[in-house]
Amino acid sequence: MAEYRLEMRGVSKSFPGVKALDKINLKVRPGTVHALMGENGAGKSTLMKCLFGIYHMDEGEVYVDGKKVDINNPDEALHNGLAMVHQELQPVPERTIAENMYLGRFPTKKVGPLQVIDHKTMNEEAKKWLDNVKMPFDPKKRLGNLSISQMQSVEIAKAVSQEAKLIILDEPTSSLTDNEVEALFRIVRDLRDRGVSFVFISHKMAELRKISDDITIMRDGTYVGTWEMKNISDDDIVKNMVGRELTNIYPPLDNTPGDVLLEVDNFTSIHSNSFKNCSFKLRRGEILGFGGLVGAQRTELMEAIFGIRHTTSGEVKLNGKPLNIKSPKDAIRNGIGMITEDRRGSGILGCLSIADNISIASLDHYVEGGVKLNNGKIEKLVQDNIGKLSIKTPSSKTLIQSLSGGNQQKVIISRWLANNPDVLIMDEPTRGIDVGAKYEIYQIMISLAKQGKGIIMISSEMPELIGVSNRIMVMCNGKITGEVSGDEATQENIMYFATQF
Amino acid sequence: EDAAEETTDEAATEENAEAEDADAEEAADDTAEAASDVLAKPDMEGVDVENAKIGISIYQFTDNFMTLYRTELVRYLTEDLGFNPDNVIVQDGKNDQAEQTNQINNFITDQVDVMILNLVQSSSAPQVTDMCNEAGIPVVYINRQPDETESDRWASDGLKATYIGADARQSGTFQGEEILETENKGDINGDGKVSYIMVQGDPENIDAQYRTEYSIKALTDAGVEVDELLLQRGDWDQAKGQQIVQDALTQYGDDVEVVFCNNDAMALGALQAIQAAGRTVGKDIYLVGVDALTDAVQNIVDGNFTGTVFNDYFSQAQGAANLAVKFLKGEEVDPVNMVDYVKVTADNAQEILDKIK
Amino acid sequence: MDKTKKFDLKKVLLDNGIIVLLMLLVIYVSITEPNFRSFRNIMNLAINAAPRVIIALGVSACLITKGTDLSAGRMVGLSACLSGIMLQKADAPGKVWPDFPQLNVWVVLLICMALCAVFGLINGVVISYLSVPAFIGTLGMQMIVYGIAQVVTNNVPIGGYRADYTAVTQGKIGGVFPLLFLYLIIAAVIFWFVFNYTRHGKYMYAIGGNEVAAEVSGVNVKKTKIIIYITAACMYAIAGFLLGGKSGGASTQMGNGYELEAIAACTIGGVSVNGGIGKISGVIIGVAVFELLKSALQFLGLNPNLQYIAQGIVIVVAIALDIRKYIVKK
Amino acid sequence: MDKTKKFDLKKVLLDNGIIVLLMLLVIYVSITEPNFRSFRNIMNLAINAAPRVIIALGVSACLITKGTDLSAGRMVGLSACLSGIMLQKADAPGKVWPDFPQLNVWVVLLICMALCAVFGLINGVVISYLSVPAFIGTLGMQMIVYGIAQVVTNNVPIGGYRADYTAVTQGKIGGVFPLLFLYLIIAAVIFWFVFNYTRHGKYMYAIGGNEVAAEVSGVNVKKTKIIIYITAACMYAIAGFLLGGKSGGASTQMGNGYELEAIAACTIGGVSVNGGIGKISGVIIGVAVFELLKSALQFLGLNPNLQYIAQGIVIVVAIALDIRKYIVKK
Ligand SMILES: Nc1ncnc2c1ncn2[C@@H]1O[C@H](COP(=O)(O)OP(=O)(O)OP(=O)(O)O)[C@@H](O)[C@H]1O
Ligand SMILES: Nc1ncnc2c1ncn2[C@@H]1O[C@H](COP(=O)(O)OP(=O)(O)OP(=O)(O)O)[C@@H](O)[C@H]1O
Ligand SMILES: [Mg+2]
Ligand SMILES: [Mg+2]
Repeated sequence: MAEYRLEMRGVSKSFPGVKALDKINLKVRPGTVHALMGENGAGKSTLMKCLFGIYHMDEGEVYVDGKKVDINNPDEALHNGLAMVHQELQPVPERTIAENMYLGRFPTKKVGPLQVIDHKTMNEEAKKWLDNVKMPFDPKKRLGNLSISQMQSVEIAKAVSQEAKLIILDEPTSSLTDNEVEALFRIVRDLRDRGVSFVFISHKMAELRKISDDITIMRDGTYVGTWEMKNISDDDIVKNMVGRELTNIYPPLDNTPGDVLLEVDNFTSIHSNSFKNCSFKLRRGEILGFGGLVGAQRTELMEAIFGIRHTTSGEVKLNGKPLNIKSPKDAIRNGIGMITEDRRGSGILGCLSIADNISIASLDHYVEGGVKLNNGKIEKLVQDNIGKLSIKTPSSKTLIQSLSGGNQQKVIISRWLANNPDVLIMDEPTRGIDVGAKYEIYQIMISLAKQGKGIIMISSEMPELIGVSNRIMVMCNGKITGEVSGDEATQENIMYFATQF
Repeated sequence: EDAAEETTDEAATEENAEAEDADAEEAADDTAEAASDVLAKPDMEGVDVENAKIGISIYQFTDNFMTLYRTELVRYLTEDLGFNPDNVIVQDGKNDQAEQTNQINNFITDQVDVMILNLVQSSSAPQVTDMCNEAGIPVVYINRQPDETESDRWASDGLKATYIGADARQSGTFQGEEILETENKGDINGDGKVSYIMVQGDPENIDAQYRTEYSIKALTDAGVEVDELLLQRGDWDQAKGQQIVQDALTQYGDDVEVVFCNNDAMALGALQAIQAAGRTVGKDIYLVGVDALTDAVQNIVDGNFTGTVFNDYFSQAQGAANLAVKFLKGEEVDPVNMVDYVKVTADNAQEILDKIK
Repeated sequence: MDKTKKFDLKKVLLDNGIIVLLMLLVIYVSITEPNFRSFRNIMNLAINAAPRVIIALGVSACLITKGTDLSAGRMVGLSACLSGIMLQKADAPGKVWPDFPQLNVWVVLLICMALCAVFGLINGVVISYLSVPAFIGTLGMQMIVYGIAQVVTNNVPIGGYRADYTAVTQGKIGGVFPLLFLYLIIAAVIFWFVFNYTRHGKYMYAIGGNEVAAEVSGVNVKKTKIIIYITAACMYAIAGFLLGGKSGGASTQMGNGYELEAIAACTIGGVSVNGGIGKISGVIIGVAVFELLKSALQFLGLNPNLQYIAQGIVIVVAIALDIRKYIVKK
Repeated sequence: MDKTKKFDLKKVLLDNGIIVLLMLLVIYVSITEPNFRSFRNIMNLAINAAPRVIIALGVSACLITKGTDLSAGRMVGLSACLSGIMLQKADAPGKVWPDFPQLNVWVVLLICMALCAVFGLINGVVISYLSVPAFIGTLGMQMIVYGIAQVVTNNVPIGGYRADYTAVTQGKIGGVFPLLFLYLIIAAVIFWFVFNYTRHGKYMYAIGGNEVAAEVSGVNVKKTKIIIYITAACMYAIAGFLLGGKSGGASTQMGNGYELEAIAACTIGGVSVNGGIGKISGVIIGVAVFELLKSALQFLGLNPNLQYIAQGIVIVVAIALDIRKYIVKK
């Protein structure tokens, strides 16, 4: 048995204008979970995509169980015993859950001379693995009906069901809630004990502590080093990642909520299984957290307020005057902005430049003489934001789709900073964002609050919820079940309300 | 009124491309005796004009010549012969034989008493003839001619089918003769040969091929030396005609002595290009088309056009209707009936113009 | 897609709007024009639909993978001309290839299929390896194939077919059941099987649904696409062969524009031009809608100019109604 | 796209493959056929390109929003026929509307634009509000418009135009600079401004990039699309008006199939049929490629049948080369 399950030596990869990877090494021992950490844009996903044959590395060698392998496409990767959960979800919404799980390896049976798809086996197998990740869904169900987090879990089930020697998990937990994460960890441990190795990419220190044996840290596409988890402290990890000391994770929450800014009254969805009779108030200069389990319909509620979803009843008042919001345009005109949950689906304008992505929501401010846009001013705005959020990109003309996941998120945030609304709804704003950048985002939220804006933050990360909210509303299965003030908020009392079915 | 105006496009007589010239002459002979009885208005004794159903299918409605043809045909059937307009059904073959065959099937289902068919592909005639005769429905083919073996078969097997139309080769020949009739026989620059541009229609239509071939043949047969500078397909389209000739005049300049166009629409387009290039028809260039569009004939009167060829749709349409009546009356008919084209030059332009107006 | 359990007439009517609309038309015509519902006419419809369905089946696979195939019509034409040329009577007047051997009719079909398959292969390679948008790649192929058809036939219309060719294309089993309809059924069944019970079929849907997902799941996207375009081309070849025989003649213009009708028919039948969605039953319904409409309009004796307008309106209305089903109100 | 800093001849050649290819052809023809590079021929090209560019500009906007417009060609035809009918000489033999008043030529243009705008509006509404795929919606409109053109003209070709119509369409400034070319420039400049310096332009690109995201960012997607299809229709009207005058006559067949050429030209010019990408310069280059090719092939006196094949090949090759730029190297 070779010393390493996976060994990558001196891997380099550059994209037009970016050297994404520069002589990276990675050594994964058999039967271990190997954490891979680094800031947004450090090159983690790229490294894994090179390994998986999605990108071709410019230089470098890969050994699996000591044997040199040359992987040119995902198919070959799978045949070499590798499996991967991708950072960007890859669902086929129109097909069933089972078909998504067994895509590329459908079980077949012989009927006479013909190879026929064996639907029965496929569905049974799928069911088994879904139960395993605590996703008791009917595998014959259309995948598109699931929430992002549920799709995420399906992807995980798919990866582990491939009976691979090495499983790559690229930010698998980014949209999972705690109990789903627990389910995931149980499987990981269990497989690890059976000798399967994992590469685990995440920005959540606590998780990595719980699950991983070794850790490799990257910075700006370079290799920093590899440690045994038990031999390195959180501070050292962060220091090695960002290259500087980072004293604490949350900035001081020194904003002071004022009088009522936004009033949401008795919102009820047109769908019976969604949000009902939701009412709450948001104050000037307040950061209002929204907690709950996945499926709590927080997203739906907020999207309804923002004019994306339809309601049977409900009224919004801004500064006491009722608003009539039929579309996001109305909401924005009235000074409400929203960072949506699904970055790729409803966030980025893929084939457009970073500049266009940042300015799209605020072009009205840059019109001269009724028609002409002042592109100069717009470019300045863009540069400001790239600086302020330290977005890692060669230029403002770069296409957003070529940015790292985290940096894309930063661009979307810039879009709304540029639009400068009175109320900003942020649905999982720090999803897939590294510790350093998170800190910056929290700072932005707080400074916005200090300017007297109201901020609503949906988050499935308890600590974050507690760390940066002045007040927390908790939802469960469509209803607002409780309210906790920031200073007395604890995991326990939030959980209590989150489970009031 | 207006429908009776202009005509573009090919009057189509299809015969296979390797046809002998012999056919041409013989076809020309037919016309003589054809004209006599078929073109005379028959007496309608014993024809149930109230209830007789006539199924007509035109190969393509957008074909301007066939538009004039069918307008006259329907007018003559209903006004002059007194058939009930509700029983004269006209269909558009959409230039798709499969489509047209469906329509013919529907006619049979609909139990019409006689059909007047302008086939998309005359090569489908044998099948159509048999289909109709099985159903006991006689057929008058118009405009696109089934080949001899087929028409001979009608005579020999006593099938109730006939054809009336003009001979596309004649239209080509007349174009050539019109050039020969110019004082310098088309050789403007006196270099002993006629240098020309040929703007062809969609060659999928046999007329395009015949007009292209026989217009030149007329010259060579008369011992005139020719030089083809360029042959391009303008697909009967005026815009293409303009563009092709415009570019050709740029390329060959004064070398161009004659512009042959397979139809008037393209010739009218060519005229724009010729004038834009500062050339003068009749003086330093000749231009001929086919169809006798009023616009074209008007230009002949005004001296901007050397000539065109009139495809006499009046005679053809009336002849077709008369043949249909003969069938209804159970009379004998010749398998092939030919109608002559008419040359249109400065001499007779005005009189033709008055006729088609 | 979330259907309410309790029976809801209005919804049912709307969800099947096209069918309902059409049935009303059919009933109306059947009453005013008795011959319309005659057995003979129904058989006519089946015969007309056959080649259309075969073409649409080929196109549908392309649509499901977010592709399209604009070369369909011209390939039909080429195949019709070629099979015509090869199956002219020995004594056919103006035989295009006078001394071409009298091959078995099925051999001729295979030759046409093989030839078209080559063009299909080129389509597939251009689209998958050179990643040229299907729309443009196949548009180019459309021109190329048309050019070739003209060169081959020299623009002479082809006729005078051998009896065996006519027999296999116009024949009726027991004098009533058209062979063409039989071919339609066979083709449909095979496609239905491939779409639903083979890996190729599943891959096809996956590629349409999310190409990257298919790729990273180890599906050989390029290969799958190439197979799809080759199969499609073979279907066009068959359709052309049948169409030519059915019409008793062929010319380069045959099949011109059929690709658009096929795509429209597929879409009417619920095949999404955005890929990933589509059923064989839908394709057949789509074509049926078209053919019924055409024939009904003719029986009504509607002015052909107006027939274009009517058809256009029906297409739009039909799809507008159909789309409603797939839009989930948030 | 993102070019590497250091100059790399091979890359530059490949990235501009189409242009390079074409230049070679042009140079070759210019040598063998001196008149090809004559000032007059260049002006001819400009004249031929003008209506094509105007159509392509309209279509490009649709393409950029992931849409398309198959009704373009037929609208060109309708507009050509209508303006022709309204601008026939009072004494034109066989005037279609004998007692129609002699309107000012620009008024006639406006009438045609207004009419086409209505069809454009319908396209837009069908596509955005009924969410019918653009391909099908406009295909239906194609049939409808064609039918209308036939009803209006009764399939009679129109000719005998007034001098002022001929003047504004065939006239040359100072006897050398064609008015058509001037119109081309004006149209291109306006579109360039709209695409790059207006909200409408930015929104258009955003919709192409990600419709949902655009909606969520406050873009009025429906309105933007409708405006795009109306503008496009107006461009077709203008093109038809010019084309008819240029050719000195019109028939219902005029403009048939232009939409496909326009889409191909746009794609050659780098407008992505997947939306979000496209420049005015590209559109113009695309059309230029087409027109140059056609004219070059004619000058070479290539057999017309082969010209189709040649054009088809060029389209595919051109785009295959161009696409390379936009594929992110893996
Ligand atoms: N397809 C691409 N084209 C161009 N540049 C790319 C592409 N993919 C990644 N990059 C660049 O490579 C660098 C590394 O990106 P990568 O996605 O690997 O970062 P990451 O470590 O996964 O960050 P995150 O934690 O946000 O996912 C980034 O600067 C990114 O802009
Ligand atoms: N009980 C359920 N069964 C299946 N799907 C569900 C269920 N509840 C919700 N969903 C799906 O999950 C989504 C609702 O989850 P939603 O995103 O609102 O939860 P959330 O609390 O907002 O989670 P997040 O924090 O990720 O936004 C909906 O899209 C719905 O399709
Ligand atoms: Mg990543
Ligand atoms: Mg014609």
